[in-house]
Amino acid sequence: MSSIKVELKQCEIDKIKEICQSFNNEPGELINVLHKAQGHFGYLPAEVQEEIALELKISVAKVYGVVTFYSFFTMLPKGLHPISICTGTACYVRGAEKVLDEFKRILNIQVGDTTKDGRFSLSCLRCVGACGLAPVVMIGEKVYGRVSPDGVKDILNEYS
Amino acid sequence: METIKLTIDNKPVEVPKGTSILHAAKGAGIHIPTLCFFKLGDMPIENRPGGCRVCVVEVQGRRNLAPACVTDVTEGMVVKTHTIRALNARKTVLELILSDHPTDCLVCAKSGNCELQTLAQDMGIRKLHYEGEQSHYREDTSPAIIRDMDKCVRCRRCEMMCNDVQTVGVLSGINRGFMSVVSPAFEMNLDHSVCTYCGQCVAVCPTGALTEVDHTNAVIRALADPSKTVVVQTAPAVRAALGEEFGLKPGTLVTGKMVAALRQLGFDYVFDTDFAADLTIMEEGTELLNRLTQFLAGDKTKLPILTSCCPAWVKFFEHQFPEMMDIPSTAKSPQQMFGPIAKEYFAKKIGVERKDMVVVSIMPCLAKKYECSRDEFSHNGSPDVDYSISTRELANLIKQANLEFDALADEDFDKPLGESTGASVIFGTTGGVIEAAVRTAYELHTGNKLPKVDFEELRGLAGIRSATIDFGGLPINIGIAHGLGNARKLLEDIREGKSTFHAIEIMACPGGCIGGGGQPLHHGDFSILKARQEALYREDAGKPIRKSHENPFIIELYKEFLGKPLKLIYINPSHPEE
Amino acid sequence: MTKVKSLADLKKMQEDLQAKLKVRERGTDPEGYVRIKVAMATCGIASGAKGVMEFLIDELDKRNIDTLITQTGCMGYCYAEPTIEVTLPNKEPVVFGYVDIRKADEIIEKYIKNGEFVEGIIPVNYESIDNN
Amino acid sequence: MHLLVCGGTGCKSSASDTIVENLKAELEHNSLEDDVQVIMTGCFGFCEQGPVVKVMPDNTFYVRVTPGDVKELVAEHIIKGRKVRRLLYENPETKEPVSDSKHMGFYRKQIRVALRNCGFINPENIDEYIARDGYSALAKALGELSPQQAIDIIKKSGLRGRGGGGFPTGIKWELTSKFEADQKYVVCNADEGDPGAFMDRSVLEGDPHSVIEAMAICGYCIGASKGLVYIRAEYPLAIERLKIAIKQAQEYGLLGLDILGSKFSFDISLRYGAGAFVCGEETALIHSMEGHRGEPTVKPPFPAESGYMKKPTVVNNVETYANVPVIFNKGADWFASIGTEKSKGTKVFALAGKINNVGLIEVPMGTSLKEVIFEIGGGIKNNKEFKAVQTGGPSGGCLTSKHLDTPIDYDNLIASGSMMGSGGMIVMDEDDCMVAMARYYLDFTVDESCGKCSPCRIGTMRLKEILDKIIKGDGTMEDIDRLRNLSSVIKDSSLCGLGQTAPNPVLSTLDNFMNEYLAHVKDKKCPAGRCKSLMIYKVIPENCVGCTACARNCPVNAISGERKQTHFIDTSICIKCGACIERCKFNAIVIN
Repeated sequence: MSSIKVELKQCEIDKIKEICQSFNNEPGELINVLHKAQGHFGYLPAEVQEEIALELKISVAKVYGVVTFYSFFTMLPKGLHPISICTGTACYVRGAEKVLDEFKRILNIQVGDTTKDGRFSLSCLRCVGACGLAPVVMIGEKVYGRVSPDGVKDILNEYS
Repeated sequence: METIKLTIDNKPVEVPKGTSILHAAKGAGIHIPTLCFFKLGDMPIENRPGGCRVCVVEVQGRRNLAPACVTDVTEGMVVKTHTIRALNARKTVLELILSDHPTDCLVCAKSGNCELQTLAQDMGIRKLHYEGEQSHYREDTSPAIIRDMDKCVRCRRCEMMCNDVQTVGVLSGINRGFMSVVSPAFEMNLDHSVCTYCGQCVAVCPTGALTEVDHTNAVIRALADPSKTVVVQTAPAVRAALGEEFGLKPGTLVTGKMVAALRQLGFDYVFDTDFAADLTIMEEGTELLNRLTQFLAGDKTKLPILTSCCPAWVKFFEHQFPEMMDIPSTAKSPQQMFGPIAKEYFAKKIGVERKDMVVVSIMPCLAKKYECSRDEFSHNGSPDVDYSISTRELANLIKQANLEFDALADEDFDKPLGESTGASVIFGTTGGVIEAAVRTAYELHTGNKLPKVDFEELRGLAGIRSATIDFGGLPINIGIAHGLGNARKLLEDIREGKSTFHAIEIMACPGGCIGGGGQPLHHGDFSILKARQEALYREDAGKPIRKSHENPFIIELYKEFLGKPLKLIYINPSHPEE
Repeated sequence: MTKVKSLADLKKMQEDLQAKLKVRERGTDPEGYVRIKVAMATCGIASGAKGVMEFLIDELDKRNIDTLITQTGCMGYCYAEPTIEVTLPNKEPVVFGYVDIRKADEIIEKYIKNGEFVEGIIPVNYESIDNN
Repeated sequence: MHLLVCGGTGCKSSASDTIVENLKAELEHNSLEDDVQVIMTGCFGFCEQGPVVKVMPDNTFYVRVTPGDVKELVAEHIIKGRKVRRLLYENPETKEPVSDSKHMGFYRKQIRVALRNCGFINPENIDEYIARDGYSALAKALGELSPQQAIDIIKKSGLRGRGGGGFPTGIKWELTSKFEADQKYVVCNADEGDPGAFMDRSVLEGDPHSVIEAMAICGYCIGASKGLVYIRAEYPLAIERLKIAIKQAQEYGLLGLDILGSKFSFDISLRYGAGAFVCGEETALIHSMEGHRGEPTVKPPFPAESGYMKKPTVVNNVETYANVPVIFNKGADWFASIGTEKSKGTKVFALAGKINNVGLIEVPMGTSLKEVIFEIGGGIKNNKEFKAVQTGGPSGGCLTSKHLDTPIDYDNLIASGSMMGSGGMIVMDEDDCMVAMARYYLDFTVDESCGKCSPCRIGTMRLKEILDKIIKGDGTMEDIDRLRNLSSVIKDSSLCGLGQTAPNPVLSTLDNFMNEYLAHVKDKKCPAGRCKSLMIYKVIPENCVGCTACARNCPVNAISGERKQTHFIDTSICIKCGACIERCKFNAIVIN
């Protein structure tokens, strides 16, 4: 997993400690801790994982092993507007691939990347469970249903 | 005991409840191939993730094939291990594993000793029907261990050793699916991690994914350089295991043949790390007595004292218990005591300049490679010990030199650094260092001769052992741990103030150095470790002198060169340049 | 909130609530409230159910129609989201699909005010276990 | 008075539009347009006997209405108030016409058991749940039944796990109840992972209390005081509603210490999934809840003996739990009367793909695929040809028209080469390539394989690679053999359910659509026109007028030709994007 280097400020270390303490520094709560930490930092840089390992008294390797196992966790900050294309079956049979290709073409990035200006990042996700609206695209919390390749440009224009 | 009756390949078998199909079959003379499965001798540790699926067998009435290593037998079970269905699955699975494995067997460090290669041979794989993308990872070279994860078969044995046995926690399964692999956090290099280089991961790796950094070529170059005086030291545990590499029975002592081979290889002086081990006892024993005196005077922080001759163990507590750095002995390890003695004392004696002397050590260990690269063990950029090679590498050197090892006539070590006592020989096994220390400390403390030098109560292979030795009315509590996981338990007791030990011996590897990461692979068979251990005790029993402080050359060394003990300390290393 | 301490407590509570709910569901409420349920599961919200619900709340208030609007879960008609169920006093509940703001306005004006059906009715196509 | 005319796709294709027009004209003719309103509605789910016209408020239900019947309908029913008997629906058993549709509930293919409260109550209000008999099943169990008696009710009902495997729920509970331990756990698997399945999400969003109540009952049965819901982090609304529901239940004392004065205590907390499909497997799920990588371990030991924190644990999915309170309220016999001999009750399906009425449906076990797809689902979108229906997600298979009459239950689906799975049902039409479909699922499995066992980690990758080769047109007949052998070995030797079922999409398409594989391999053609590599774009000279629209829009300048001359596509440059076809107004470009 590619990553970037950061230096944690004292207040950020304190935040991690606070998160860990809210789960009683219980190693079994690692995934809940990671969820909260990612919720706070937006992603999970190595330094955050090291601090969590220290607090929960488990090895960093283990934390990293868990982070890299679950697709929800990321070590790279997402774009200001994270775009997720649903590639669940319903969306797939209704043309999600073409929609994805169009996003890739317009933004000129691959899945997992962020645009150079940091505005958009592109990812795929499993079914969001809105199969009735397939194909579905999520930008941030907003769900766009019945997206066609032609409509991609208009959707992106909402964010410019 | 409750037993279970079943049939395996039409043979009726009766085994205790809780036995796996694999073990039940083995008892019936049926060898089911395995890959990820690994059982570490008598220790309650078994690696059976059921991941490789090479051991699948057909069980009547079961929908799918059963992994023999992790499926317990049940009453009336009918097992078939070589039906066409099982064979096809097993072969296909193996082909799949091979399809994600480099095919550079001819030049692989593990060739000939690779479990995957053997399986492919045994199963008669001649063609890969399923080829495709292979998973690639960055190669990682550290001072002691090379990780080439392209060759990893995800058996997870290394992960088990690193986490469950050693509790070092450097390795973990990372990623998911095709790209999953075992790695340190953030795929960092081992030398940025808290790895102790104990080499137990290397010792259990079935393939060439984890190997030692090979220094044989550097040694060959040094031997070929006429301007260099090349001195070799051999660790105690090597002589009890080297023979296995040449087909000799485990436990065959090959001290004489080994010395002969080293001479044939062209080493100018063949010395013994055992000599330095005697020296260690003098240093560590003296320190123990000093601290005991302070302890008895009321300074309870002075004990326990922990042995410090195992570099993996030293690195372990440096990372994991930094706040307890004043507990271990300050004595250097035998390897690192030998280095300066050779380069400063012996070199002067024979009129060779330090820069023209090369010290090579033969070690059962991979951490020793790292240890001799530590900054504090070099002098103006020149290391005290130049190269440390493992027992396996030595065997390789001997083979390269076209020597028929078995036919070599026994020879003796050179003097003066080749002379040693029985006490130093047993450094190679768990319990040996502390027994050697007790032999010396007892006599120095009480001023009396020991009635009996063998301390059976300190011997054995249990992971944590303890004994109380009567030092002339003063009961001394001794603790012994081998395997870093066991060591951790004793250390945590100390931290919590629960420990009642006065002295503790710790060895990083299960069994001590006889089970070191650089030894011939024992594949988890503890009978091999036991045989090696017995060989060392045999050598000890046969020695005319069995106490370190009685080694005449040690006495001479102090008289001529060192003066009093406590010169060869670990922290703030000072070179004996007087 | 009071704790339900025993079986009898629960039974009593159930009876009270059932009576209330019956009033609501059967529309026999003497007050003559109009009941509206908006399907607010992920699908519905993604299709704009929240906006429709807010619109209904605001507009019915503005137009002085006493209405009880609640949210509910998925009605199962994903193809026709957003969906709402409207129950007029003394009438059977009617489900409308594809309800955007314009349609919501039409439902208020035609169905709620005058009892006139509008396009987009989704016939209930399942059996509820209450009838068994 | 209202006339409701079905505007579902099925009815529309049999002229319901004309019926509406005729009705309006006829009413106007009789000056009734102000009194009688004609409304086109959504699908009645009765396409088999469409077009359907329903008269309100008297609930008269006319079937197979033709535009020619309109005059009579208006004259008889509207004006004279006499029902047109020949158009009334006939009870299939008694052959009697049914005049009031209130008495013809049986035409409805769906029965809502698990979804009984979804879309009915406000999920954020516990009072509404209680008013609908909520928590009375728990009260009954605690007050009147011993744990074993309660287990016996579940056993008798025949309820089987709705998460995929179909293990009998009562037996699972009984096994767990028999193990002695100081602590046991009740786990709800809400990590719904099948792409195209969303029934668990809908239940949690629409009726969270039914799951809470069932978990408490389970806790009473097996002797557990702790419940855990393992829920997908990607379901924020479900999480929110579940949290509210738990809090309300705690405030009412329906969770917590000494529930309803029975000395039984039970509480529930949440654990979040983090995006790993394999965590649907119960041992992987348990490891994930413990904070580990979600890698499965070999069973036995089963969770019933050693589960969460090595304690006896029951793991059931959301839909399974949602059925439990009803079984207590209505009785095991009632529940067992629904469904087939070996599969009792109903099953919720998420109907999606190329189908008109995408939605969440619940039908009795034993309903045929045909009823689900063509009646409830309203048939195939855009009047295309039905090709296949995929059930069971990545673990299931593609079933074809020959399976349409198969009654859906656990065993029949497995016998047909698919499986129940969690209930995703994706319908495919003639435009879907089945080889590409198999590849799609393998892509998913490769992505979601945990990597622990070799057959799944490497084998699924190799399957995908072979499918890729076939899709590219490089496949050989040996590749098809290799697909078969590899699939059977992966099924036979993988560690967990994910690997053991991963080859199903390949095997079922090989079984049912061999002709498509052969077309790709031998003729180098994709019959559905979906596999890009096998497409060749060509200009039909007779149709081309030389308007240059195609050439101007080609992103790679692969099209040449003078104005008003026939154009030409250089296939070595063409990237098969399809832009030319979209722009061509003369149908002069085709794909071969």
